[in-house]
Amino acid sequence: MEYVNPEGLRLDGRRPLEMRQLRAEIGVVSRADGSAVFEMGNTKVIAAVYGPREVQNKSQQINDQAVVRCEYSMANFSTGDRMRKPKHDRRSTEISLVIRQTMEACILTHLMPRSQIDIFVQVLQADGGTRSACINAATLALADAGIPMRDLVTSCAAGYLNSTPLLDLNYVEDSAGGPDVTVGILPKLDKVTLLQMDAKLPMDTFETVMQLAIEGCKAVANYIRELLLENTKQLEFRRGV
Amino acid sequence: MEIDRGDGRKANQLRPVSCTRAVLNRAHGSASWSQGETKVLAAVYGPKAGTKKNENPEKACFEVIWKPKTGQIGKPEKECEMILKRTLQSICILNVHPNTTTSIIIQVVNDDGGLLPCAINAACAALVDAGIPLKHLAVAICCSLAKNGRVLLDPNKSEEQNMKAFVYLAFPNSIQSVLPEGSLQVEGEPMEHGIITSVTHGVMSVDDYLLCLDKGRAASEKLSVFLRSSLK
Amino acid sequence: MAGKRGATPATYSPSLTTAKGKKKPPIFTDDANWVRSDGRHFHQCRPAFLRIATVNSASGSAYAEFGNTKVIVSVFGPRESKKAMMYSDVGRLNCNVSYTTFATPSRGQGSDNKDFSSMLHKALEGAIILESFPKTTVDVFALVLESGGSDLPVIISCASLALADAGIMLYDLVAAVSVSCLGKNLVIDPISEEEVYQEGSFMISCMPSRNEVTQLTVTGEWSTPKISEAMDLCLDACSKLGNIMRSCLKEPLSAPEE
Amino acid sequence: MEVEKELVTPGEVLGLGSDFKAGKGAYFSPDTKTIYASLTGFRSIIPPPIDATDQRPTVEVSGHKAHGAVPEPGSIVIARVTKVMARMASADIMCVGSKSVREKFTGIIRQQDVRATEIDKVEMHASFRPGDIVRALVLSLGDARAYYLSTAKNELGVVSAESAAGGEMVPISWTEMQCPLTGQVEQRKVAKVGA
Amino acid sequence: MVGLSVGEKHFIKGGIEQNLRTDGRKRYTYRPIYVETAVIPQANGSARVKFGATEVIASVKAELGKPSPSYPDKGKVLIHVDCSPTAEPAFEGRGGEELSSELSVALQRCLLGGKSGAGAGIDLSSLSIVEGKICWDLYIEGLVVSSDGNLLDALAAAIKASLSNTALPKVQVSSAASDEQPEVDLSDEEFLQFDTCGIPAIVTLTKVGKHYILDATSEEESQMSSAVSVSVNRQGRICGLTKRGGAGLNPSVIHDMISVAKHLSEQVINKLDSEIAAAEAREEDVP
Amino acid sequence: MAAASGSNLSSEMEVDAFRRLFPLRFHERHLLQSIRPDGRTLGKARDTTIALGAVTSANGSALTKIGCTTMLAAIKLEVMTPTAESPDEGCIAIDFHMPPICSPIVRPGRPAEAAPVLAKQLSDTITSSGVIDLKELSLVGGKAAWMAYLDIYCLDADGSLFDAALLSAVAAFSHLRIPVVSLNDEGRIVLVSEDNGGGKLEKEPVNKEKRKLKLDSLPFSLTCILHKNYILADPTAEEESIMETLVTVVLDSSSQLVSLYKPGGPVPAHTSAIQDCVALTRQRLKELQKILNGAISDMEVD
Repeated sequence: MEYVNPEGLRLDGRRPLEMRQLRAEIGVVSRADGSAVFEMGNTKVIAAVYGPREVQNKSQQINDQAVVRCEYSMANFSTGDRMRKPKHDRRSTEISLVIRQTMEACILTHLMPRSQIDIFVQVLQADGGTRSACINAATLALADAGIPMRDLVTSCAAGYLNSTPLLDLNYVEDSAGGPDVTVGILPKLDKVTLLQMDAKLPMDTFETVMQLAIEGCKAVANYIRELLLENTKQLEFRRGV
Repeated sequence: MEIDRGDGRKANQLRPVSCTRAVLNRAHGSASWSQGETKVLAAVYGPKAGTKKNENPEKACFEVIWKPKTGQIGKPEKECEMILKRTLQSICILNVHPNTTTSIIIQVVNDDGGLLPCAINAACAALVDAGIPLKHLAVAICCSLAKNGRVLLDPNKSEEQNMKAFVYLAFPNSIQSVLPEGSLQVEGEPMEHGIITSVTHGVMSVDDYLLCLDKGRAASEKLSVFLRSSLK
Repeated sequence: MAGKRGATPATYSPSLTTAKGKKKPPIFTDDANWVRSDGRHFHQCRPAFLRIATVNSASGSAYAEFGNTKVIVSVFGPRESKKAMMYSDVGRLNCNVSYTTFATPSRGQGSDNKDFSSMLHKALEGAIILESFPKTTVDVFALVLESGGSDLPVIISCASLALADAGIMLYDLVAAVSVSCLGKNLVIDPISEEEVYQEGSFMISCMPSRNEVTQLTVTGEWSTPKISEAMDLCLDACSKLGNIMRSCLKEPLSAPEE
Repeated sequence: MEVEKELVTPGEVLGLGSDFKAGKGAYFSPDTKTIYASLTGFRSIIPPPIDATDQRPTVEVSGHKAHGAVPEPGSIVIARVTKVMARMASADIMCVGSKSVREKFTGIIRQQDVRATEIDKVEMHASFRPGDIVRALVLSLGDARAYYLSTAKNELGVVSAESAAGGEMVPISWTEMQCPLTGQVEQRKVAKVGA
Repeated sequence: MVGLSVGEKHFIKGGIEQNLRTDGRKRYTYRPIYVETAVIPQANGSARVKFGATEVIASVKAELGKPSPSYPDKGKVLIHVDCSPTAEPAFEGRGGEELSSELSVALQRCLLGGKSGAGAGIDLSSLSIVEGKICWDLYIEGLVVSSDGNLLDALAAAIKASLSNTALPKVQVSSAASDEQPEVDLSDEEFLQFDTCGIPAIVTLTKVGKHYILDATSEEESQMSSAVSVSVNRQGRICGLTKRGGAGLNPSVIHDMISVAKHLSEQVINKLDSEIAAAEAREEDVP
Repeated sequence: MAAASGSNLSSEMEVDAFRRLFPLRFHERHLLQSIRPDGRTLGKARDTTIALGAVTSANGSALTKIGCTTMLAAIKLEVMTPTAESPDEGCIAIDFHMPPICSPIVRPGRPAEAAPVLAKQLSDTITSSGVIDLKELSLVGGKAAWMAYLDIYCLDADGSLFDAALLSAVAAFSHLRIPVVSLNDEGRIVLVSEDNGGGKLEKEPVNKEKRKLKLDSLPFSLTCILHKNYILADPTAEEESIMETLVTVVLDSSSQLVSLYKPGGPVPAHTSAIQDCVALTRQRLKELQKILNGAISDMEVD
């Protein structure tokens, strides 16, 4: 299977270092405190944030900071095959945990003690890189909900096929069995908060692939920052200030 | 009339018994008990605070979890859990730690016949190791009935399967009582002749069952001597 | 010789020798004088056998037998709500319907009417004076012993009898009847064969003496006049069923206390 | 004066709202202005008390076993204490009035409801022990999990208790009970046994 | 659920009495309806419908399957609804299961007609390819993204829109004679479009106090005494009816509600068809 | 006796409240005069009735009531391909269900934990008692045999569930009728409907007429409670919950001991107690056989 043809184009016509088209929308779920849709190419994810609100079961309550809870679920029509997605299979529990830990690191939880923040992420269309799209959507939703954060968290994935590093893999490239490096960074503080890789990679190629993924995250960060500025301008305009 | 058993044992000769205590460091009490090839590991956690849903808060309550060697927990495991729980409840002093739960985990290491008696012995040893107050110890034995009416003690798996019937019995262990006139008399029968638990498999006549009872009692003397020496 | 412990082998039930590819059994022709397979004419319900206080360990219970449809309902409570429940100063109703494995001809079919529990809940909710037992819950559990057709209406009527037997305060009893539409004619209280070939179904549960409808479900294509015809047919069947239920409730009381 | 006994079932009309008042086992439906029965039993009419302003007789349904007893505010209950904590004791309500309940209800006695005098110096462990039988008054429906009980009257409190030695203790004062076997005195909030 | 103070409850009820609801609508006016088709590229047909703040997505997937023995000449249609926790925190984990199964059953009752499939909005026999051997199985999946009341009507509209957007590949049956599985090849150029004029629209009338309202928000739904959902098709025939809510209803009230629903359904069906046509048009110029 | 000194308290409390608060004392006062709260003597079992053929859609069914404890057993026959190592033997799958209607303790979500234990006990007892000869369930050696699904439902749980369940299973087996079947061309077993029994038959039916199962040693059981030196036969649920030592003796019609089941319990069972229990069971065996034969005879009549 030839993922990069001789002219250097990938299956879906992108350059190896080119990201899929980003599209995002804020405030799609009116009843949620904060919500956002994030699209990376065909992968489409919707995230909603409820909170900070009263803790449901007192046993989980922490009295000096907020409890962050997350649930990741996939729509039945999100992937090609139509198999019914049970809510709590191992994969979705693992991804919920990853998203929760990543977001918990960047939310200033000590400002909202004894409260609870719920992040719900629903995958509408899965075409590879769902984990990164979920984190970007969650960041946007948290920003829309006005929850204090150290910095935005943006995430992107990169791979290595036919001995060329590829940025932002789609489903076909993702399931090609090659290595898949998912990176999540705090762009302003320039810190890596999430790094996941499966399969084997020599150290130096890993360096380049990770660097490529970090570039991807920075590009996503710029897009998100512009979007938030645009959104705030509109809010200001609507308030007629 | 000598019956040659597969492994050359006599009719009422038990398989080699070994008991090691405190095998797990995280458990409050633990013991591994093996009779011949059948080996069971028992661990005791507790007494922990709080009682389960519809348990009586005035008495200590026991929870038994039976882990089979392979496969998930099915109906046979649930039955063994219930029998073990009732047996252990009858030998422990319940009103010392009210409103607490003690959980006993039984892990079957290998099953070569007489699994339930081996588990009961292992659980008793683990309870002693955990320092749970007990009225007396329980000693369990399996007696099987051959086609010709002879009683064979402590059969292994193959013997158990092609015997006419077999019965698992649990007795209180015999006590060297301080009182002069021998062990406690309860309406004319020595105390340790009362059966705590009896589960039979296969059809037998009533007199065969009584015969098994006497043979089992005799064997339980030997076992309780072994138990007392191993616990010192 | 112990019973099979592993997965029981795949089995199938030897069904009657039905000729292959028969379209629809001819008995459902559209002419008027056609008689149903069990001899009833269109607007005649099956004989109803009702008895209360059948389960001793329940606060209230009832047994209903409409032809081959046999149902037992027991009511527990009002008792403490589950811990997870929030405080509510109005009583709570909790319903559950389950089938026995031998209720339906083929073994597994019992599980495909999961929504009966929520339908039963909606049918009974309007008839119970919930304010009379604040903060507590009344549990209504139904077990279908044999499924002979129009199971849900029988469950609803039997459940309202069990509630009355348990001494729960009710606005009124609840009687339920269903009608199937086969070709042009409306067939009341259908048996399972008729239900399989119905073009539409109309199930209503109502409070007979207060003349109020608590639950109504219609499937298939109906014109408005046909709906009102079916509605009147069902309402008067419900009032007849209501009287049978009332006599069943009064019978143990009027007889000298045994 | 009892009208001849007539059996009614829930939903049957008992009378018009204008000439009857709805008693126990009956309810008044505002939109149809009639009184319906809500229980199965015998219809009985109670003449109005002479001095009452509203001269309408009350109609009620009686004779049929009402649903199992449910604790309501103001009813006297008998409960068994299960757990005693620093600020409250939890108990399982066994009987409401004289009728036993089919399944237990949970009640709690808060520190401030144990006795009427100097309520903040109440020592819970000196008032109740797990296993005691207590007669108490239902203060309110309480919260989602338990009813709020009170033993703040003389005839409320521990009615029967078992001593450490297992004997049935005898009350000797309103704060002490003595074990007949060992003579040991234990502290309890004792209920004054009625004359 | 929605925590409403007593004052708010009176405000809502009073508003409905005077035919002026909290958001300014009359009793029988809909919230702004927005339809977008082909939102899920991988599905055969999909649509996203917004009724004011309520937003649902429906997708249709067609697969080849074997018809059921009792109805050899008909295809199969399965409807399943899922409530995403994004709509409400209570739908987290297993919370949303009860509501989604209730919605699935109500939709099946209103769109698929009786067990024999007669009078169904979707003509099942048009799904059959080789009688008794192969037919189309339509898997219709609904997802509630944001819930602000009136979910059933929104889902029905979304299903109607997604079916009109569905494209079933043309089917040639190559070896027709042989008895077992005949091979079938799907051409991926020309598609046969689905005729959706027969599909009914669901109109839910929510009774609050004495009056009924249309397209109720979740606050208004929390005040409802009962609600009747009537599914009416273009010819004005009733294809399904479900009464929800606890309180009893007088039969005459039900007849009145059915006639009102019938009268309103024409207005709704036309509005929906125009929205779907607009969405299809929008879809053409932005591929 | 401790109860006497507490009399000032219990005298003014109603019997019903006293029974709920001090159940053990309440029962022991009755045992002093060797009667039980429901008026029975210690060794007497509750009145038992058996109704055969309660479920029309099953091949064999029975409804049994011992006092208030009610059990409904139904057997459905399905065709299976027998296993390689026992080609000419059918098979029995026994399952015991406690639906939420039978007792307040069972909730729809959480099944009672006694149900799997009883199911295992029942299948052990029925298979080891040899009441059914599996060879009778064979149809076509190696190719087809009967699989008997025996499902027992507890409709009302008021003590000694095992006795009522075993009695209903035995009654269901004695009511079982194996239908007339034949092998059709595709190798599937299909029912031959009675009316066209004589009509054209592609295959001659495998077994001629609707035959009964040959049942030899029928097992019957009695559960007793050991409390101090009393033996209470056929306990109710309340007695079982207070005095926890249960002994279940199962004898078959040729009075062989099928099973003696004593799962622990505070009171140890001495040999004399065991013999008394076996004697009570023998006497109970005769009663149950009479009731079962009565039920079978009046079923043959109608």
